[in-house]
Amino acid sequence: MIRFMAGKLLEAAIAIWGVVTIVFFVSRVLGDPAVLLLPLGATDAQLEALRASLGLDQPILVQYFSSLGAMLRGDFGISFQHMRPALDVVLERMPATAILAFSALVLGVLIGAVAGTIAALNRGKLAELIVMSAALLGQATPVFWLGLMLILFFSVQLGWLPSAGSGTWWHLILPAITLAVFVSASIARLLRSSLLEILGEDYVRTARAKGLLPQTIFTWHVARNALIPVVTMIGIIAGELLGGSVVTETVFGWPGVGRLIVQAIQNQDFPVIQAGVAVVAIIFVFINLAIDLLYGVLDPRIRGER
Amino acid sequence: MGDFFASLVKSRSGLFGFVLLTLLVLVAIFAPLLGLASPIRGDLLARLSPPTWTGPFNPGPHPLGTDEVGRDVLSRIVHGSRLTLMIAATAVVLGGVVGTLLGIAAGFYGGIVDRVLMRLVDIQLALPLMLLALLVVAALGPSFNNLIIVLALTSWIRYARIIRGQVLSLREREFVQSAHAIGASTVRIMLRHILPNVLTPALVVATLELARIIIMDAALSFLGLGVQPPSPSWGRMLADGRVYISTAWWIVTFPGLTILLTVLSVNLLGDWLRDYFDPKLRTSR
Amino acid sequence: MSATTLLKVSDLQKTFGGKGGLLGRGRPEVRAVDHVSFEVRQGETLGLVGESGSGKSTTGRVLLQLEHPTGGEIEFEGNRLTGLSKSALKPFRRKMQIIFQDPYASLNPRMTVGDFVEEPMIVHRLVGGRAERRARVAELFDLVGLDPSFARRYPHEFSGGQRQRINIARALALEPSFIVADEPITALDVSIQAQIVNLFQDLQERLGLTYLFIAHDLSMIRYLCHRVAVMLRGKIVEIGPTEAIFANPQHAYTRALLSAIPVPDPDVESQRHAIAFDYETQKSPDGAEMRPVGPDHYVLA
Amino acid sequence: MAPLLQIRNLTVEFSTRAGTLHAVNDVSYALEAGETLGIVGESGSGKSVHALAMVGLIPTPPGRIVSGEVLFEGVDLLKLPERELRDIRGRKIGFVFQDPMTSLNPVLTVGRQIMEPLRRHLGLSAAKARARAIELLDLVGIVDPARRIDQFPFEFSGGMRQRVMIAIGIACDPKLLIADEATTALDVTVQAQILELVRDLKKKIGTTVIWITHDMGVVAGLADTIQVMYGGRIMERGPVRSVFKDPRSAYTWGLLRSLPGKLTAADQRLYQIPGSPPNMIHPPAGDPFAPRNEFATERCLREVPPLLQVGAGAPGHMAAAWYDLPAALENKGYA
Amino acid sequence: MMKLMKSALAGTTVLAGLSFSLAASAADLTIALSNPVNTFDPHMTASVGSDLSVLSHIYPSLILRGPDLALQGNLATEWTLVDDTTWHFTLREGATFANGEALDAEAVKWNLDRVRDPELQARVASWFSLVSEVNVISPTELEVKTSSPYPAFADQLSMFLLLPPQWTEENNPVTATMAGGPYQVRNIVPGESVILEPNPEYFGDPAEFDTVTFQVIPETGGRIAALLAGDVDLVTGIPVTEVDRINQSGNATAGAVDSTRNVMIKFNTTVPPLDNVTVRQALNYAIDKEGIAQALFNGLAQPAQCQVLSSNYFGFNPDLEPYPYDPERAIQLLAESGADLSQPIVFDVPAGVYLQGTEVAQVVASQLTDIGLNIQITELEFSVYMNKYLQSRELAPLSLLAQAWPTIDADGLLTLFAPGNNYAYWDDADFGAALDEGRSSTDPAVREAAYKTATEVMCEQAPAIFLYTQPATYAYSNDVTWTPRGDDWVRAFDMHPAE
Repeated sequence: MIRFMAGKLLEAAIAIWGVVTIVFFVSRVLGDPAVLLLPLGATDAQLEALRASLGLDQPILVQYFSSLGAMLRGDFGISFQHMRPALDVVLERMPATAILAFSALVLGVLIGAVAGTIAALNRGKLAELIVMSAALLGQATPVFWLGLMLILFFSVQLGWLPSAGSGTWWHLILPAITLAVFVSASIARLLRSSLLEILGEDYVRTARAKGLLPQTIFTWHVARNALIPVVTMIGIIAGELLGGSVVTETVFGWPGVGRLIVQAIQNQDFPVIQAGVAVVAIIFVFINLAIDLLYGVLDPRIRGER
Repeated sequence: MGDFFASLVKSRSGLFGFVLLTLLVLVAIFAPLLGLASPIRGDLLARLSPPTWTGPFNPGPHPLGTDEVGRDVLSRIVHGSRLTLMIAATAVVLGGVVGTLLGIAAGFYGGIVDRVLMRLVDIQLALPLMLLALLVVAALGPSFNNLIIVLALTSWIRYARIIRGQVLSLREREFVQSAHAIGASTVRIMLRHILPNVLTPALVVATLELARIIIMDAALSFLGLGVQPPSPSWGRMLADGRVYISTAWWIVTFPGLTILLTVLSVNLLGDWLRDYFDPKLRTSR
Repeated sequence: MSATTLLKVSDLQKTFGGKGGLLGRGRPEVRAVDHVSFEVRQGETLGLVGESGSGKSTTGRVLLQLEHPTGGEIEFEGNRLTGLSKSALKPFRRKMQIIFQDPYASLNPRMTVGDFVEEPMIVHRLVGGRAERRARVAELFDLVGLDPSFARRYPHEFSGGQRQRINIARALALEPSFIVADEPITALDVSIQAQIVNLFQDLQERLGLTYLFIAHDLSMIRYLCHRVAVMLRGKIVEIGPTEAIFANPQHAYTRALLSAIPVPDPDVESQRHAIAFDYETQKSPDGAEMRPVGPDHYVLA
Repeated sequence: MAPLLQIRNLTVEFSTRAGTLHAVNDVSYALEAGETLGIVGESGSGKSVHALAMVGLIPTPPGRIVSGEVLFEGVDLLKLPERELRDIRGRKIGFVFQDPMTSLNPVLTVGRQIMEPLRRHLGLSAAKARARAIELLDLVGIVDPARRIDQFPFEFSGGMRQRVMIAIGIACDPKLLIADEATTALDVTVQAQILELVRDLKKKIGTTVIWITHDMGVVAGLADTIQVMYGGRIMERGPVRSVFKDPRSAYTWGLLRSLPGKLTAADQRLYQIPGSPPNMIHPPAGDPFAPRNEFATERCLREVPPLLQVGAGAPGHMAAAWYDLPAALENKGYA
Repeated sequence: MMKLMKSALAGTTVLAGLSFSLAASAADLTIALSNPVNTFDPHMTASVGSDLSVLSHIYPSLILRGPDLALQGNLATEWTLVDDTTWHFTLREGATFANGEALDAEAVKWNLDRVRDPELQARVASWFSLVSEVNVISPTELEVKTSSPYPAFADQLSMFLLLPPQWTEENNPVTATMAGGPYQVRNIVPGESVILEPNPEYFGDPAEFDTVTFQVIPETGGRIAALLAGDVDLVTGIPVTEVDRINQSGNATAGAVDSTRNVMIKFNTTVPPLDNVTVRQALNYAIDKEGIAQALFNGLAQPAQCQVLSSNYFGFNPDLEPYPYDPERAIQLLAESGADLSQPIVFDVPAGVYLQGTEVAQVVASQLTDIGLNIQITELEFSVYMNKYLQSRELAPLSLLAQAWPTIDADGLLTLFAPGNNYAYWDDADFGAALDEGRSSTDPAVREAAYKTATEVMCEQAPAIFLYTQPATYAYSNDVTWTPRGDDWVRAFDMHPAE
């Protein structure tokens, strides 16, 4: 078990290092933030001075290793744009991202679980067709379009919900729904196929041969096993929601990390790009580590192998 | 092959997807022959004209209206199908080839090759796709080719993971062992015995990826990183038209519907393919 | 029967798992083949029996270098096979072939069976042109009792017995002298098993083949094999002429195995009492060696 | 006294992509209480499907029971609503399936899986069910049952798992135990132990058993009655000794003859049944075995023979054959 | 690690503050911004549209630019040009920051010194690079000397916000604030909103709103929706098509005024074929500026008069006439030019930066295609564009560019085309000479004459296609009144609650 955890942690560390390294070098290709930081009409000398003060005049490998060393100490540098530690800038946006991702995930998984179950248990019937078509629609709808439509309907037409911002719980509803649509569509489809697969397993037949009640069979023999791939999927989706809900955050003016990183990319604010991506990667990696452990709970075979 | 079509006809949703997709591909191929207005050059005076059938006010022959620079929306959707399908198909093929080959290599050789690949997959998973796409487009500069590279980059792991799993089980299959036993070269084993047997799962992934990539193109366009104007792609049309969502609904609605139908048909076809190739649903003998 | 040794195995070992690399999961070491020595003689059928996990299939695979042995040596026609490179091994591949258990998994579903049978000839550049190879494929089909016109079909169109014939045809394409048959009839319908067993015997007579016939029960072995080796947990516990083994089993495990065969005769069955074997209490002591108990008959004691 | 189980004209089909698969065709037989019936047949013979179909365990669709009656203690199971059928399954009819690896739920402890039918059908409390489960494990020969009850299936060997399956099958003292290829996946020595266990249990609890297998040898030592199935039909049926000694169906005879007996010398060839098992999507028109039967008459190819009492055989020995096997054997020169 | 925890905790407390309440009253004002406030240090940002607009509520300046774009006093009551290089300021008496710190000449000097301190690398330092000396005469009198004439100094000061010196020494102005302007910070949600409340210590007119919220809504559609839904009171930068719709809704007033931002297709005259003046002129003939202004902007954009200045700039040349739309002439000129036009001409367009920029670019490209050119549009991130422009110095032959100079003075915008300027990509000695002449004096008449010459040269030599003045579009709710303005400032103290 300790060996297993150590291996997993090492894998996690490699993943985070890889992410940080890729982002470092790709973002350095973007160019030079100095031209964006100074007002129109700045002279070359002024640009040079700024570059030097930001440490951008160093050879790229020197920059890489010094920033890698600093990152190990939790120091991602001072944001070029915000003028304060990049990590602070990222962390103060994290709660907003976390709460949106969490709500969307919970909502999406709940809806997806119900829909996927209905579809699987009604194979070949109208209910399956309806649910699966809805899931397909959910996956075929561009997020920004859905978001704008929700705003137009619920905010402008009905005036029920606020259109932008994150001030109150009301603000959470529309962006969470927008993201949940996609999440639930993925979950519903995966759960359906997973359930269908499990329904064909021999041990489900055994359970039926034991004369167990359908609800018992479903809960303990089918759902319990069908959950395992769904849990993996949730881990991946959680990662996408953490850093990838840029579009939703933009449409709803939600102050999340995704949009922060996008802005940092647009402004070439390297420290913030670096810190943002690293934080997202770390959280993702740890979520998946937790999921690996959860596997052991769900599936005793894995526990046995450790 | 006969069995394939017979089964396709029996599955109504699969047939629906197949027919629709075929139709789309045909439209894409023959787009220039359909005699539509130019998708590139607009009539500024006819800017934002509503679809012909919505009222008497529309002067021009624009069945689905015109866009923000006065171009025929129908023509743009039709011509957009070429670009959209080309981007999606190329990205799917590129991601598919890379992912499949890496998946085969990892599954076949195992050991260090496999571990390196799995770590790469970890890295890619930990890096949100949208941010990666943004970074890469921003770094490489936007162009048709770079767009495809980015989309393929976001796509390859899905193939690699599934193919790797397939190869892991194929590798132990007896016909592969038998190929080793006759002294067949590694290349031969991969090309003749492994590859043909992972094409089906790869194809199923490809259909799902095609749909995802079309949507992704829209999202990238939303962030200003899509296809270069004035070339029409559906995602780009949708993204550019979004400001007019309440004043000129047709600019977004029609490309949106087209995307929806395409994704729907590709998904239906993909689902059907998966069922068709699922050994559990197939009767043996 | 000629007594020339075709294949000689000395102190063969194969272990799985055990080493945990930097990122590898440490798994307990499994000794699939544990210091095994035996020989296969020209023209004979040597039966290798044992329960699942006894290492009998692994032994077969290691013989053909499909798995690399952890230790020990294999000599074929006086040549050492162990440690040879892939290319150095290639000439021997012609002479040694393997037939697997599962007739469904052993054919490539995406290849016509004709192509599948032809493949070894292409790999070894055996027969000149394509037409010649095709003619040879037809010959092979004939030899195993299949209609040569089936060559263009795909595996899913064939029944289990036919598939096993195709596998045999492929193995024969290289005109090998030695064939490892790894449970070749276990997965077949009962009514088909005799067909395949007969085919094995016919081919042995006509082509002078030598077989290592791997099985988990002794009923077919007795009929088919000249000599039998009994494997238990990676070790050969008894080896000897078939009749000697059946008439005079020496090892407790062999006796248990023999007593466990269900006999299709109600009178015999109703009298029968299976002999139990408990590995933990009856296993051979650590320093055990093969001891002769009769002519050509050895037991681990 | 009426038989425990009476099956009449059971016909089961499956819809497949290639067409309708005729899995079970017009099968009728009766089973007395306390009897052990061995059903022998190869894959696709309909032996497993008919057993699953009678208690509603085949997936529908694609499966479909076309016609027939299954009277169990006088009640037609096929007419019972699923709700009532559930009360019979596991309570009055127990099952043991082929592959103990896949037939046990990998994520639940074996104890829980044994306790499930006890709690469901007998309404036992958790503690009582547990105590009974330990008893059952002990009964099927698992050492240290109180500890092993909390283990998961993957912690058991194949033979031990099959013992667990049997414990589940007999948990509620069923009237009928159906074992479907229960020893096929096991090693011969383990198979022998399981067979011994079943013989033992029969003595102890006297359950009626249907033992489905493809191995003639297994049936020989276990069953009172043997029933040979082929192509979805019963080819022959009767007291074990009578059928083994005096088979009247060419298929039964062929099977027995093709096995390597003591007497078959190494230089002699085994008898081999020619051809391949029938394609049940397009089954032969007459006797399903006719195309492979060297004794088949014209009529065999055209018309399905009825299952009739064999004139000279033991009571209850029935065969479906238009030909007279002993005479045909003599004609062809088989001893 | 400790820091990490602290930041995370700070974030959670923000979340804990979430509640289900939607407060809105007449005296509450919400202004939509498209970009978040990144830093609260007014010397570390030059972004008027977001950072400086918000900060101008918190920190005072010497001089303000009113909605009419004229300068008016704030802390300074009077400012005079003593000679060409000496400015004299008179300040209000008794003004203080909220913490009681004096807002006097010392404080102003401290601020001017701070921004020019090379250690600090203040982002706006370049605005004051000509300042050579700051002398405090008395608490209310200040003298500033410049190294050369700097006629736009007063205009530049309208963007210069004043920090409390002593407080700044003790606090980090990047995150903390200490009000000296009409409002003070009540709450900040990073990346989303800044909520202000009146500063009771403000020296000027008292604030009219109980709260002022700056709400970030990046998406244009979202901003309009928020206005129509009544969630915000003022939005800017909306597409012109929305103007009528919003007016029809009855809930808000929408419109446009000329901005100070002038849209052009900038040429890279250092590469062929645009090194050829005939080609450049031909391109100017090829574009229907009037048509674009009418069709794409519903007439709300003012076609450019053959210069990069709009009429609100000092130095605007009213006598210049735009190149007429004459594709025939353009084709003819191209033929005469002798330039090799066989290669595709790359046209860079920064994505999502300019109002309807993509649309304009497509129309321009289409009209250039009409005269036989092979135009290839590349949309790129603004940052990437700027790097091409200034860092790698590989500006595309054509690029869509809109420039504004915050002091609304010809000198600034025209200097961007001056010979040797890194923004220019054009080298014309006559133009340079005219600019030098303008810069050598503070006499408006002399300067005006110089810029007249300069714009004439520029029109003739055509280093760009002069398109139009970008309209400053806006919409505000019926709950407030506001005087629309052409520059980027959005300020609550320009607004009043509606009657």
